[in-house]
Amino acid sequence: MSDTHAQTVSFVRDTMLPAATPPVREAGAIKWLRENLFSGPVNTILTLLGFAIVWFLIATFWDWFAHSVWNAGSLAECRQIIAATWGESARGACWAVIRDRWNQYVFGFYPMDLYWRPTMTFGLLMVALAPVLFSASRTIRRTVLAITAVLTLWAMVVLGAPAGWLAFAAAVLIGGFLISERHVLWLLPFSIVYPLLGVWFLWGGSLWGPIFVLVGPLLGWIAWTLVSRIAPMLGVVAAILVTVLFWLLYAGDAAADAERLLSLSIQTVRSDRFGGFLLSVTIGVAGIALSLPLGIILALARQSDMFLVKTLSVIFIEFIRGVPLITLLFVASLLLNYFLPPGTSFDIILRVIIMVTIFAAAYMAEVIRGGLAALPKGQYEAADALGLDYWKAQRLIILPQALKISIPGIVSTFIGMFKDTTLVTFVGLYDPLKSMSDAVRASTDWKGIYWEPYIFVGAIFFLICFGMSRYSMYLERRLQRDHR
Amino acid sequence: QEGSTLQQVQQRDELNCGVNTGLVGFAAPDASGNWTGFDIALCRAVAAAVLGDPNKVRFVPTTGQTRFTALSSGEVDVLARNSTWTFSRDTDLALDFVGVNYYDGQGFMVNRELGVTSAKELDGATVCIQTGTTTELNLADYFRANNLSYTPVNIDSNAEGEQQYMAGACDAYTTDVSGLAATRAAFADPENHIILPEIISKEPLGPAVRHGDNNWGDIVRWTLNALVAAEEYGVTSRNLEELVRSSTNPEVQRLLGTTDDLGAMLGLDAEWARRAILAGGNYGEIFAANIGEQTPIGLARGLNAQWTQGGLLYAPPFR
Amino acid sequence: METIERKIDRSQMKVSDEVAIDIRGMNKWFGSFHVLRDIDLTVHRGERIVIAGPSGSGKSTLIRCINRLEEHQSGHISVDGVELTSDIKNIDKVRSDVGMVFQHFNLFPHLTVLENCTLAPIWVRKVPKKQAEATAMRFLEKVKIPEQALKYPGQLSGGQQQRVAIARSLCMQPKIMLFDEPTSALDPEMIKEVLDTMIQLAEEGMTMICVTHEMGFAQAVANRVIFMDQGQIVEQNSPREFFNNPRSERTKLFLSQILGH
Amino acid sequence: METIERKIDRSQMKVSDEVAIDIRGMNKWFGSFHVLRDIDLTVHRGERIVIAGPSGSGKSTLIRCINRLEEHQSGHISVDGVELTSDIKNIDKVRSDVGMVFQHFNLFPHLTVLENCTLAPIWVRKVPKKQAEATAMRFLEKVKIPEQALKYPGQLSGGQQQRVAIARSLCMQPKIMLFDEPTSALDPEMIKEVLDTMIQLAEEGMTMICVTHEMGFAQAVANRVIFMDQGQIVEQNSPREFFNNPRSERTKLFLSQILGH
Amino acid sequence: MTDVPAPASPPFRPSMLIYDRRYRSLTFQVIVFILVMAAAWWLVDNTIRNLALMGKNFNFGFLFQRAGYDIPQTPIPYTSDDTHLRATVVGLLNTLIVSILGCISATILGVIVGVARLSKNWLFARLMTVFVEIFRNMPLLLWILIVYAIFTEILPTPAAYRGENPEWSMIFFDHVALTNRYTALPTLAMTNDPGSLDLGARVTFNWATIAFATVLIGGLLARRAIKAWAQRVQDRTGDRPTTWWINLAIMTIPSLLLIWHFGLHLERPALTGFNFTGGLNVSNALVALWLALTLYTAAFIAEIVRAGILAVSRGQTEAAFALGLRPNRTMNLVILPQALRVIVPPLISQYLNLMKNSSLAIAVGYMDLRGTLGGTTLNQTGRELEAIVLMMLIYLILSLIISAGMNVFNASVKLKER
Ligand SMILES: Nc1ncnc2c1ncn2[C@@H]1O[C@H](COP(=O)(O)OP(=O)(O)OP(=O)(O)O)[C@@H](O)[C@H]1O
Ligand SMILES: Nc1ncnc2c1ncn2[C@@H]1O[C@H](COP(=O)(O)OP(=O)(O)OP(=O)(O)O)[C@@H](O)[C@H]1O
Ligand SMILES: [Mg+2]
Ligand SMILES: [Mg+2]
Repeated sequence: MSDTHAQTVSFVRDTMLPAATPPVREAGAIKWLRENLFSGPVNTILTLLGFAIVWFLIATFWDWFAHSVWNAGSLAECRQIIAATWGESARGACWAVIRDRWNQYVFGFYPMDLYWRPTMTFGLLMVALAPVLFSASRTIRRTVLAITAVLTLWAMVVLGAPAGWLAFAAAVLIGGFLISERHVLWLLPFSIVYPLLGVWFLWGGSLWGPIFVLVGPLLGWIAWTLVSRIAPMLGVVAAILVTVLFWLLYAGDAAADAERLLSLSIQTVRSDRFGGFLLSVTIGVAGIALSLPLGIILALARQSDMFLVKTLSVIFIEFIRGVPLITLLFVASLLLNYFLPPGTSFDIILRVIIMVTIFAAAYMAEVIRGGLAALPKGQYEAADALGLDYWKAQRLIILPQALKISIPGIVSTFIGMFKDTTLVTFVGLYDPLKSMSDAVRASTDWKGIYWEPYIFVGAIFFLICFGMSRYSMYLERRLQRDHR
Repeated sequence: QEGSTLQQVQQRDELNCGVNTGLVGFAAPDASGNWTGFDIALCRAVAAAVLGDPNKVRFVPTTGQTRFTALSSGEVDVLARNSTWTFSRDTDLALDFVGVNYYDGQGFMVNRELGVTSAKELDGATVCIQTGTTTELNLADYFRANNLSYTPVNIDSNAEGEQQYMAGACDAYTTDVSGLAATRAAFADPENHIILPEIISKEPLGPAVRHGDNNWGDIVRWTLNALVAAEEYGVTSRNLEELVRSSTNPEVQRLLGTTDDLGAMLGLDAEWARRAILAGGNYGEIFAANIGEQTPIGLARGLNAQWTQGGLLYAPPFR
Repeated sequence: METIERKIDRSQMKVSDEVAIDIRGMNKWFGSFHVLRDIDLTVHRGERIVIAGPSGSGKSTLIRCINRLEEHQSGHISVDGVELTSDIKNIDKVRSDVGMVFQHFNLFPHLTVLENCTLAPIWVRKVPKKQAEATAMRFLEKVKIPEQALKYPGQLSGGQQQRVAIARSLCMQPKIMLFDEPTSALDPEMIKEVLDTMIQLAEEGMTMICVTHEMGFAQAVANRVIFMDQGQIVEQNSPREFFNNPRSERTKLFLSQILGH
Repeated sequence: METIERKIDRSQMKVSDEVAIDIRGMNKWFGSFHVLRDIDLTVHRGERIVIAGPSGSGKSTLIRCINRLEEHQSGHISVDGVELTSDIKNIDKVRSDVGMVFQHFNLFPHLTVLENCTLAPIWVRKVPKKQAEATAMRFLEKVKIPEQALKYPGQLSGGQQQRVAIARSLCMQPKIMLFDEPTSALDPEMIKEVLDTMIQLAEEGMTMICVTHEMGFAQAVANRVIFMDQGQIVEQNSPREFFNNPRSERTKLFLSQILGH
Repeated sequence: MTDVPAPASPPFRPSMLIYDRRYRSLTFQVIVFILVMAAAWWLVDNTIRNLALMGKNFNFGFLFQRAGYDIPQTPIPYTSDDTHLRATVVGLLNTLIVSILGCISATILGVIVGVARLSKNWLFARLMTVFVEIFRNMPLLLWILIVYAIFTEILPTPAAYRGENPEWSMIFFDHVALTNRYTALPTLAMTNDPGSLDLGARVTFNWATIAFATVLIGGLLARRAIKAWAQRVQDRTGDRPTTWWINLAIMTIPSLLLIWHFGLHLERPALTGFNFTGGLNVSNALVALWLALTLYTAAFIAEIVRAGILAVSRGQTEAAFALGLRPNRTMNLVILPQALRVIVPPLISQYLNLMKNSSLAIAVGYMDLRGTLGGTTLNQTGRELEAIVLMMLIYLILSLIISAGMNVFNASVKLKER
């Protein structure tokens, strides 16, 4: 027994060993298979089960898919073709219905000669989104904008857009592309006016309406700058008040007067012409755009230390989250008219958008609240110590960070909301999933067609929702990396 | 509330008409969104009478749930959505049914293979039924009264009902006979389905307006009556111009506004009925064009023939 | 310690007679817990005060009261002649005169170093952006990290971050600087660079109140050391007296613990 | 450093000739990355070995191989005469003989301190609960926190948590203890209390392998210091020799960095 | 050193309403309050005026009128002669039935899928990922419609079971028939019927049911006692006695005795006339809705479970392994208790979603609360204001109950921290 054992093992390495390659017991593929599929009895069973499932799915659906018919005028014709080509008892998919009713699925009952308008609106949406969504990566932005520009212009030409509008769209798309190459944030003003432009393009009518809607917040901003010298919080109240009052009392008449002076109108398309994916996307995009700011306000209110404000927002949020969306849609279609002054009745799509917005905003508020709560208290204190007031601190310090943290939650709320736009079928709107498919099936040609419309609509929803969720994951990773 | 419904409609220069979301023959949009059908024609006639243009109509698709609210809240000016005129709807729901444009009754459709020839043989059957309609109540009453049992399969739209029925998920499909006929007409094998002889209810379908604005009610009522009377007097959209010039029948003259300005009593001009008839023809023409025997729907006039032909259509005198 | 002592040019560090901060009979409660008891403290312009004391003794709370991150419930605090009440104008005035550096830096992670420094001048003082950036660069140079201006805080080491935090405060051109244990979240290698920056500030005559356990810094720079315990000022003295000749028992105990290992 | 040196009673710390751990020609890869290269190491009962080396040199991986938290791909490891293969019985045997303390404590947050300590004895050694609790209390007393027994880990300071982690390992009555940077996640004030506990263990003759950067501890307690770099043992020696007379260039470089400031 | 809190406030000046932090927040709240009150008053006033204009009133009397319609699935006795109130209760019970069934099955499926996604088996993990992504990214309504369509289109009509050589035959030893209308299940029948307990309002419970429930609960209590006993033995000796066979006996033997006593046997459904009778016909509307809700919600739950397990840091497993705990014990003693804390709150909000989503029952004609009160009743009586308000209230109360449950759970498992 000794304490000097160490001396006996004293050791110095003179030459460093080089790295060696790991021992290869089996060939690469077999090793992979063994490790990932057959690493034990349970795993082997699972693998076999998995193969069985895959095989079952393929066996069941393969010939149905393989025997697809793309070109036919009716279901009967489809069946004839299938019987003629693959034999009497063959089953096959009749995608011809999508081809035949493509326009209806995409544009609903929108006037055919104006199809270019929604197309253009959607194309410009990408430009408006560029500074908000694609600001993270130049490559992505470049790809998205370039593809959008080409596709939109091509589609507009095909759909017979007038030359003037074609030039306009080309100018915006190409201009947007060039500007975004230089400084993407310069597109922000376009993003801000886009909602109103979009409304005008889709519904048509006089441009003065949107212009005067825009004047409201402008006046509100003036009121805010004036009043917030006294107290910022009152400034906000004043701004909202001025804006709302202007909208309620003056905007309509002013727009009508202006229209009389100088007509800036394009053909009006009424809400009942909206349907299919145009309807879903319109409700979805509007709901998304409106629910985010509302959600932020609700979240801030819920975080506020003012008891009344907090209580009100808690009640509101919990109430909305406690009832199914479908009941809110019922409120929109059945009850809203009770709550408004007698004789007012406004567009059902608008009512639905309001309800969907409120619904999404309540969820959004909770998501953002999570983001706010995740911020260390030090951020608030540092902002305070630098002399920033509440609103500036929120705007410059807190919200940018909280929103970034909340991106996954926000996007999944969006996805949920977009999926929920299919529920408008229950208030008589022509959503692509049920109402539109029912309408297609009601015609003699396509009576009895069942799976194809569902699969088609489902696939489109999947593409959009899956794309959104993947993009948000990408964005999240990117933002995490960015500031490290 | 500013002004009467008539004023509002004229100011808007458009008639809001509540219709079915899709029932071929009565009201359905085609692939490009143009509405056609028996109920649609009535809306167009009213629009023509009031606004001078049968195309100044906005069709508001309403579901079974939303139809009456849409009317009472003012979202639509007139509801022409094959709705049954019942006591409680007329009174409790504060609606005014201004007439009947189609006398219907509830019936059953079954597959010929079942070998059923009478509704009395349906004991224990599964019956498909659209939720939220009077048919639901009639069905319950009928089976109770006859001491039969049944299982309802509630469905949400006509298209869904057809699907269920065709797949055999229900033995019988019940709705108004007109609807059954329309549905059957669209089948690939109509001959394999029979509509049972029992008509278990009276279903007078007609346009409704809000309680309280009697003048507007009159306009819709008399537009409908004008269409019916026009058929009775042989006024069609084709011979109308000629009759205006040449007709000596005082009733026709009053109807067409060549004598006695009846239109003024409604707050309209003298030619209102002419325009209404020109919009889609008289009642008979509308019937024939949308649901008559020449159409895929293939309904016989039956109860909906003129009283002179043994039917129930009977327009009060224009005087 | 020697190194610090040597470098400092005490001649520059004049204390004027003007009162910068005046605290009188100030009390503060958290709920029913009495954190600060009857605090009386006068700080003159140019003074460098170090506050020490065991954990939980109320040091942080005291300096956070000075720029109203915490509200006191009785007594008076006036900063540069402005009395701190709940009047927003006064609070704003005081806050733009008083800079604060936190233990955990509290930089804004979503802004670059430069943006961190220019944010408050631009939005609070309404300085034009160009000018704010020029000032910020000047102070970043002073804290010796101008080359990091375009990086994000997350990309810097702790010491660099704390120096940015100091620069950020300085950009508001404060008359008084508060430090709340600015070095205690730092790895040992980085403490020195931050202390150096603070010493430089002291040399330029900035009025400073600093909560710290860096006794070397206190000995070298402070012209007064305040010892707090249980919410009260137990002892205050010149650093030399304080360290060599502590009078209260509690101070002695504290010093033995701090300097013990 | 002096304090530590003084306290230790080296006479107690005997090294026997029995071999506790024997590692021969051991290699390990992560995918195609060669982390451990040809490791040969024999540890005798009662030895206290400190492993040092730059980050990423494979220190953690090495000691994790010893209780099979990582699998080695070639060579042999035997612990207390039991060869580590993928045989579960052997692994169980080794794991219940070898205690391990992690950098981040890895206490079970949903169990009280006492439950943390009794969990493994009850479920692995099948010790009656009473007895397990008695043992646990003995070890908690040894690490000087018997009064915290009923608290949850989240309620303790880092140093206390690490001492609980040590007690938890000891409750399994291990013959060998592995430590993976037990103090590097701790605040400076708490390092000492954990080191004290470890010294106490060493004095009682526990066989220990400890990855640490606390060179004071190494000098005071270890009877062998092993320096690793790039997955290899570069130098091993008695602490005195190692610190005063490092022979390899890499060791010198490393020591100069570590002791530099 | 006094401890007297005596904060005196400075004298009040009107300008403080805006400049003073304390009063300013008061001012703001008063403004908000006035605005909210004004808005509320505006809404109520509009409603009153609208009601007057339409000649309606706000009155729940309609609930006590005759409903007049039939409901396919009635958990409590109901005929078309009953009141709308009873129809509402039937609807509510139907909502609860599909919600509870859905929650149970979605949890089971979700846990399996979530764990399988973490499996080392490449193929299986990928399959589960595909499942999750497909179901999460398409509207629930689509799934309801598709599942329902599969039932109606693929399963046979009851007629297919008719005749000497039927096209389809019943499964489970001729006890269960799958049709495109319903699944015909056998019912339990008794030779010694002990009669029923009448709870009033025509709600009855068979004594046999009560007996079985008692035995079941007793069995569960006994199991707990045995578990506690096993724990005590383990505490004392260190060895845990094997208890599964005692448990098995306790859970089965009393039930078997009861079955024997009541002469309980299965009564097979038989095809008479148009349909199967004599059994329990579970309508496809329920099954399809339940299945769609299950699949859709399971996809979300799987993600929650996966995240919950991943949230328990790898260090926990390692520490347990280092202590010599075997993997299954590690799972039970270390991973699961921690993962549950992470999993349960979002899990419960999924339950909430499922309950709310069950209102899509309308798409398949399942008569839930939405279908009765918010559907036919609303439609027949024209009381949309009352019906919708009542319906929302009921949903809200259900939600609040579920979230209250969640809060209780959260409070009970909250990790103690400093
Ligand atoms: N917001 C708060 N609410 C309630 N008690 C608080 C709050 N902030 C601090 N305290 C308590 O007030 C006492 C003084 O806290 P303070 O942070 O001022 O101590 P300190 O001297 O700075 O200690 P340290 O050296 O640990 O930073 C402590 O007991 C603390 O627990
Ligand atoms: N599970 C793993 N998979 C792949 N590489 C790993 C894994 N664990 C560790 N490594 C890599 O193996 C190398 C050695 O890691 P190890 O943790 O043993 O280093 P270390 O000497 O303990 O370093 P430190 O002082 O930072 O703890 C590192 O390069 C590390 O990135
Ligand atoms: Mg402090
Ligand atoms: Mg390590």
